[in-house]
Amino acid sequence: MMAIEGYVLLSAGLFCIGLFGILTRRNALMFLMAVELMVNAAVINLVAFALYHGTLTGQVFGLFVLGLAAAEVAIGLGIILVLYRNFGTIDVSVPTTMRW
Amino acid sequence: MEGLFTFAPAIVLFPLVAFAITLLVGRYLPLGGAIPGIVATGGSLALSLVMAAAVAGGETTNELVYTWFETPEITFHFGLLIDPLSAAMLVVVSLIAFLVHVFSLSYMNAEGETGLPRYYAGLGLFTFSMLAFVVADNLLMSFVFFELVGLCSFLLIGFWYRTKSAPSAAKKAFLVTRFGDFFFLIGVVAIAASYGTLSFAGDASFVTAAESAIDSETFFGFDADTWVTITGLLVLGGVIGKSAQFPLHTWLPDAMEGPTPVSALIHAATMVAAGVYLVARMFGYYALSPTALAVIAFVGGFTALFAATMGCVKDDVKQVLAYSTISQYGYMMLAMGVGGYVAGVFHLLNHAVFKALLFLGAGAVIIAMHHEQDMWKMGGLKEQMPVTYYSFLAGSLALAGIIPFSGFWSKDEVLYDALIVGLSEPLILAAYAMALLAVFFTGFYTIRMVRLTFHGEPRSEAAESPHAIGLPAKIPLAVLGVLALVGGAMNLKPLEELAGLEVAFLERWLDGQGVGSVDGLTYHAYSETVHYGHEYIGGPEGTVILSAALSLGLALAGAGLAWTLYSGPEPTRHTERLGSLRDLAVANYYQDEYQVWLARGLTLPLARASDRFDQTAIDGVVDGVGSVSRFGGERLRRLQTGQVTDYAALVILGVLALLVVLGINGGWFL
Amino acid sequence: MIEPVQLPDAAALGPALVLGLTALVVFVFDSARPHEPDRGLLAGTTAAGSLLALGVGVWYMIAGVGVPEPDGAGVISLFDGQLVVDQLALFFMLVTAIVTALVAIASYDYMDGHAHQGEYYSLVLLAATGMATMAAANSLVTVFLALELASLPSYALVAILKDNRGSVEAGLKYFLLGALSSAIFVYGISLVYGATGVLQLDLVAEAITGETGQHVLTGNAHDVAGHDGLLGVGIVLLLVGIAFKTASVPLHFWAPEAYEGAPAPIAAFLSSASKAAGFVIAIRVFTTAFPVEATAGLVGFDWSVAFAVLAVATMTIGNFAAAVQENVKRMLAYSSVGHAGYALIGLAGVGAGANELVLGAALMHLFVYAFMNTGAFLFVALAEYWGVGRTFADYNGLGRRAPIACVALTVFMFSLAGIPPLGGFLSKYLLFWGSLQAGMLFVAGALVVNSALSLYYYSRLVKAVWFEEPVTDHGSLAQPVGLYAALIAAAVMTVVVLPGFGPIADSALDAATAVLTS
Amino acid sequence: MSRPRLVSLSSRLVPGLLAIALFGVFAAVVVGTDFAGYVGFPDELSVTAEIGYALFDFTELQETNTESFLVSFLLIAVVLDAALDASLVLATREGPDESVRPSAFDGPSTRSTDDTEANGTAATDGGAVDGATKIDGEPASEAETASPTAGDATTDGGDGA
Repeated sequence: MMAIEGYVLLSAGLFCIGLFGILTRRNALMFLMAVELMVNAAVINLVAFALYHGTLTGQVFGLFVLGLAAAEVAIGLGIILVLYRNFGTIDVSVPTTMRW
Repeated sequence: MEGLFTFAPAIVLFPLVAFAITLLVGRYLPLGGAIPGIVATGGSLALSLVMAAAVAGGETTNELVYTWFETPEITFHFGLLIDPLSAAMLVVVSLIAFLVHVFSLSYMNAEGETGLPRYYAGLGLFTFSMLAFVVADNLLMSFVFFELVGLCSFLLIGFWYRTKSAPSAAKKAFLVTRFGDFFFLIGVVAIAASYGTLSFAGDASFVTAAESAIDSETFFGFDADTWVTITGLLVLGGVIGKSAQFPLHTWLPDAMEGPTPVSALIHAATMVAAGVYLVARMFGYYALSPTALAVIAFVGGFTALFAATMGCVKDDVKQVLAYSTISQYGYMMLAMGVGGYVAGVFHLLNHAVFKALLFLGAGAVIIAMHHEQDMWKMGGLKEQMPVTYYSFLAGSLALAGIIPFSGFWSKDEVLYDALIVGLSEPLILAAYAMALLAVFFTGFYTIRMVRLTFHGEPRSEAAESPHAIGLPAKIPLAVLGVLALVGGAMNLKPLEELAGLEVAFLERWLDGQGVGSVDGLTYHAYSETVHYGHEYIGGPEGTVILSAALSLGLALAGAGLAWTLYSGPEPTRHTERLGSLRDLAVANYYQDEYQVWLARGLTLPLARASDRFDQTAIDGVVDGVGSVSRFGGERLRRLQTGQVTDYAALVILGVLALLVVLGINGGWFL
Repeated sequence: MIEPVQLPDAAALGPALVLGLTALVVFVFDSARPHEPDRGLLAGTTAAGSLLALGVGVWYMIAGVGVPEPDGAGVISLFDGQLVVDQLALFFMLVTAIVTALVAIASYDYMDGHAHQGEYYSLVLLAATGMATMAAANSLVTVFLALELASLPSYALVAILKDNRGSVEAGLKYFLLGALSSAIFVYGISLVYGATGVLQLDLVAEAITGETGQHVLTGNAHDVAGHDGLLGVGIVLLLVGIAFKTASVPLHFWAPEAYEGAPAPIAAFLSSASKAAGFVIAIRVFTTAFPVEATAGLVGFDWSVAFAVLAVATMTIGNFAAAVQENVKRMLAYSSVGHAGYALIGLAGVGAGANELVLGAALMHLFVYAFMNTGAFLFVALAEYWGVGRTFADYNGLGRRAPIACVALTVFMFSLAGIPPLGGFLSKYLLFWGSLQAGMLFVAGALVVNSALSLYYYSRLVKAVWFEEPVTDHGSLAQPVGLYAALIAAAVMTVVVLPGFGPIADSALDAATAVLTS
Repeated sequence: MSRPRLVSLSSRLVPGLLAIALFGVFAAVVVGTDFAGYVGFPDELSVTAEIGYALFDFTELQETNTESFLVSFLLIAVVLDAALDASLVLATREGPDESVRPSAFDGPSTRSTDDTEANGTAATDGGAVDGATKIDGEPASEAETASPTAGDATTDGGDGA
């Protein structure tokens, strides 16, 4: 079994890969996926720490987080849909009518 | 609360009720909703007189009315403090508010103004706020109503919102006084935080707390006496804003955009008076700090001169009066600053009467002139409107400080008090000298105003056939005119000093001799706290005579100069008047030369310089503050690019910065 | 004394339960007639439900629920401590219920003609349920779930004018940043879990304070001090997640856009209730789970200092940016960022002396703010309803044609600016006084400077409606009953708060004291 | 579908450096933490059963000290309801006689994708950007969107007229 540091580093890496995606991609779907990566990084942590501490709290919470991630994606897709209907694109850098 | 004082809250509440009635159903009432206001202020006046009588009968009250909320450290409450000072002020404020309401029937109703319910509602709220401010028993309540007074003046100055200038004048008045009030607020909080109380009087007052703290405690790292000075000066910020003292006086001349009766109310009894009244109210606190007193005196003396010189070059009759207000409040501040508590309050009361008179008189002239305010377009109104003329003249002579009108007595007492202190304190002497010089200018601009307005030939069509003014305008003028003549009898201090007669009634009143008084709030108690020594030239009697002679002489000189300079049927403007003067004064050539030099060489440049300073430096600073914040805001808004990815990047940047700083601090990386 | 405690303990969640059940009722009404929604019935049910929740909350408060024994009925801990009903929880449930009621009443007119009536009201109610639950959440699990329950419907509500570009853009930005921040938040939770091994807030506190070298629940060997870095990063990430909900720097960017683009009642809802809920989480999580001194000893920094920095940054950025706006709604949005900065002072003061005073003052400010800010946004809703336009210039001269609404607006503006004697003055005054007492001179100074600046742009709007000449003549303006009722109710409350300040201050101070001493 | 853009790759990747830096911080913290070994679970433990007990607060049946999740279980049910409700509102297409524009703002709208001529301004819209240009997929040029004040002039009031 990998040492606990390994899992935490893995999840930190996953988190930052997700973040990298958010910062560099403009496609709304990619944004959504990148956020999912970040959330899943948290889940990896939770599960690993559950084993580390010998309580299942982290595991159960991880399940809840997965459920919530699904809910968030559902709404995200809805918003991206109306975005497409209005702007004809899902590039997040296009809607900038409001600023300053 | 017991006895007559049970009714005291009604003094305050009457105008509030009138405000509510006028606001809600004013449009259905006759006379544009004026009646509730007149009845309410009349009722307040009657009750104020009752209170004054009660105080004369030896009673006072200092009662808690309503507790806002309590914490273990401090209680915030509303309360009533009626002592000789607030009783006298109540009478004057309600009297003037009443007369202004009556006068408005002529000024507003008869002129067919629209929006009258809004106007009368504003007046009601204004009166309410001021009366509540007068009876406040603690500094927080004072602050709240002080602010409300400012808010009402904002609404009333901007009454004619359709014009371009009125809204901006209203906003300027509001913002400039608010600027001062921020210091006031900090002061209030600082006092609350350091003494745990905000009451003015009694054993639990912050004055008592400060007194006992001096020499024994420190607050926020300062000695107690330094702390008293700091907090006192912070509160003074509010006073300087509201009482239009240098450098926060710029709002007052602009405030002329409001209806003239409102100006009368603002200048005489409410807004501007609030500042000086606050100093008088917490005089015991200022008395503890020689530094704060010196600052008050110096600011007062300087403002008196500064504003008086500007009054000499204004053409708009209301502008002249506005600068005279600033200048007169300078005198009151000077009086307070030299420990002349009685003199300051005396001048406050007198000024309230004669300045209300002058503004209402100017209002009458403005109606007659079909809303023309330029004095150069007036002239010759003396014969056409005698009631106005004679009452206005009485007010002017009181303002100029000519014996025996009320202003002479109070101004003389201010200057006398300043002189005897100034002989040992150089800074005060400088303030005294400025105030003394201002007497000359006061005489000059006052008589110039009277001359141009009422004397000579009519210089416009409107002046030839003035509009008639109604009885509601004449009655207040007559009442106030009489008071301006006899008001000085309140405190004939020089006669007491010279002839030994017991005629300094106001001094005895404010000292609680034979009338009710609250411990620690008497002239005596204050005098014991103030650290000034007194010196005399030729003994007390000699100094009295010297001081009176100097101020009267200068006032007469200024008045005489203006009288001759602006004489004749067609007075000419300032400098190019030499020609028309010649035939009048060939024989007195040197006199002429001297007068013209005075006018051209001294008065005008000084006045112009003050004016320019006013227009550029002060307003420049005020505008500058605005542009700095706008510039900063412009910079900040550029961060908001509208790009959601940029936002994400900024978020992460923030997180990263926090993590790195805190992590290095906390040693997480090891 | 009334005895509500004979009911099952779960009834202590009354306000939240009532809100949730009302949402179900609205679902039922809507599914009965999906194509011809009865607007009045839906809005009425929503408002009635919120008012009922309000009533239940007030009743509990009077009955002493949440007041520690022996004075009151005691703090009620539910579901093994996952939820807790104390005064703080009740206080914020009241705020949520009030704002929801106002928003529901105003929406009756504002949303007239929108196809998704039933969904709209049910989403509002579900979000309100989430906010009320946030007030009671006592575990990082429930905090996170309640936060999501409040957020997810809000995203949809912002974008609910589906063919309106502004609304959709606002929804998109709000959603994307919200998703990002909740990812950060949950990652923070995972790190705190890693460091302490527990998620319930009081257990986390136990793990941090007790240096037993054992896991709090299992008793296995576990040295929290060795995990200081994880804990520190976790706390910072939690802070960031909370900053999103409260629209504080550096996560305020979404706020101007979301508030500007959202339907105005929703903007009111988000900027008042949702923000208040964010604050209750901030207060609960930080004061309960991370006791200042113990945490500082462990991770090397005092989080109250971090809040002080954020408070000053937030109020300054919010106010400066508001000063240069031309669009009224956007100005209000930035000003609401500024007010978040004022409320943050409450947490900044926790580390210092006189902390219950500062925190109590912040709670009072949030309470008063709920009225004045909701009212201000509802006026914008009214202006949008009239179709007069969105800039300051478009509001010129409205005072003459809609005087009552404009009086209400004036009350809101002056109260927001903190002018006595309105409610906003008192709460700001107490914040200022409290921060002086706590010795935070710099924060107090920033508060004064920012309030002074804020007067500039608030009075500008007042000047526009009363003193400026209208640019175009809009003819006569309608007086929609619902919007007017909500507006006037908010204005009356903003004024009435003044004499009624005693009880509010008492309960806020009690709540602050209770949460700080528990 | 991201449109191709003439933006140099390097400049688009610059913000990504932040993510890499953040990883650096995380890694430093993780390396600096003194982790112990796993506590782990008893061999005979049924994790599934244990999770079930946690979800329903059957604390007496639990073998590990897992926190209670009953209220979270209830709460997430509501959250999923809300999410379903919310995503349906967003995703459904309105029928021909339905509007998602409150009747107070009765201006033209960008009704769904087929309605490309419609003007995009509306009640709370940030600016008057020509709808047709956008839908052709042109990038938003600076000129179109740069001036929010200019956009402000076209108010909803203007639409309604």
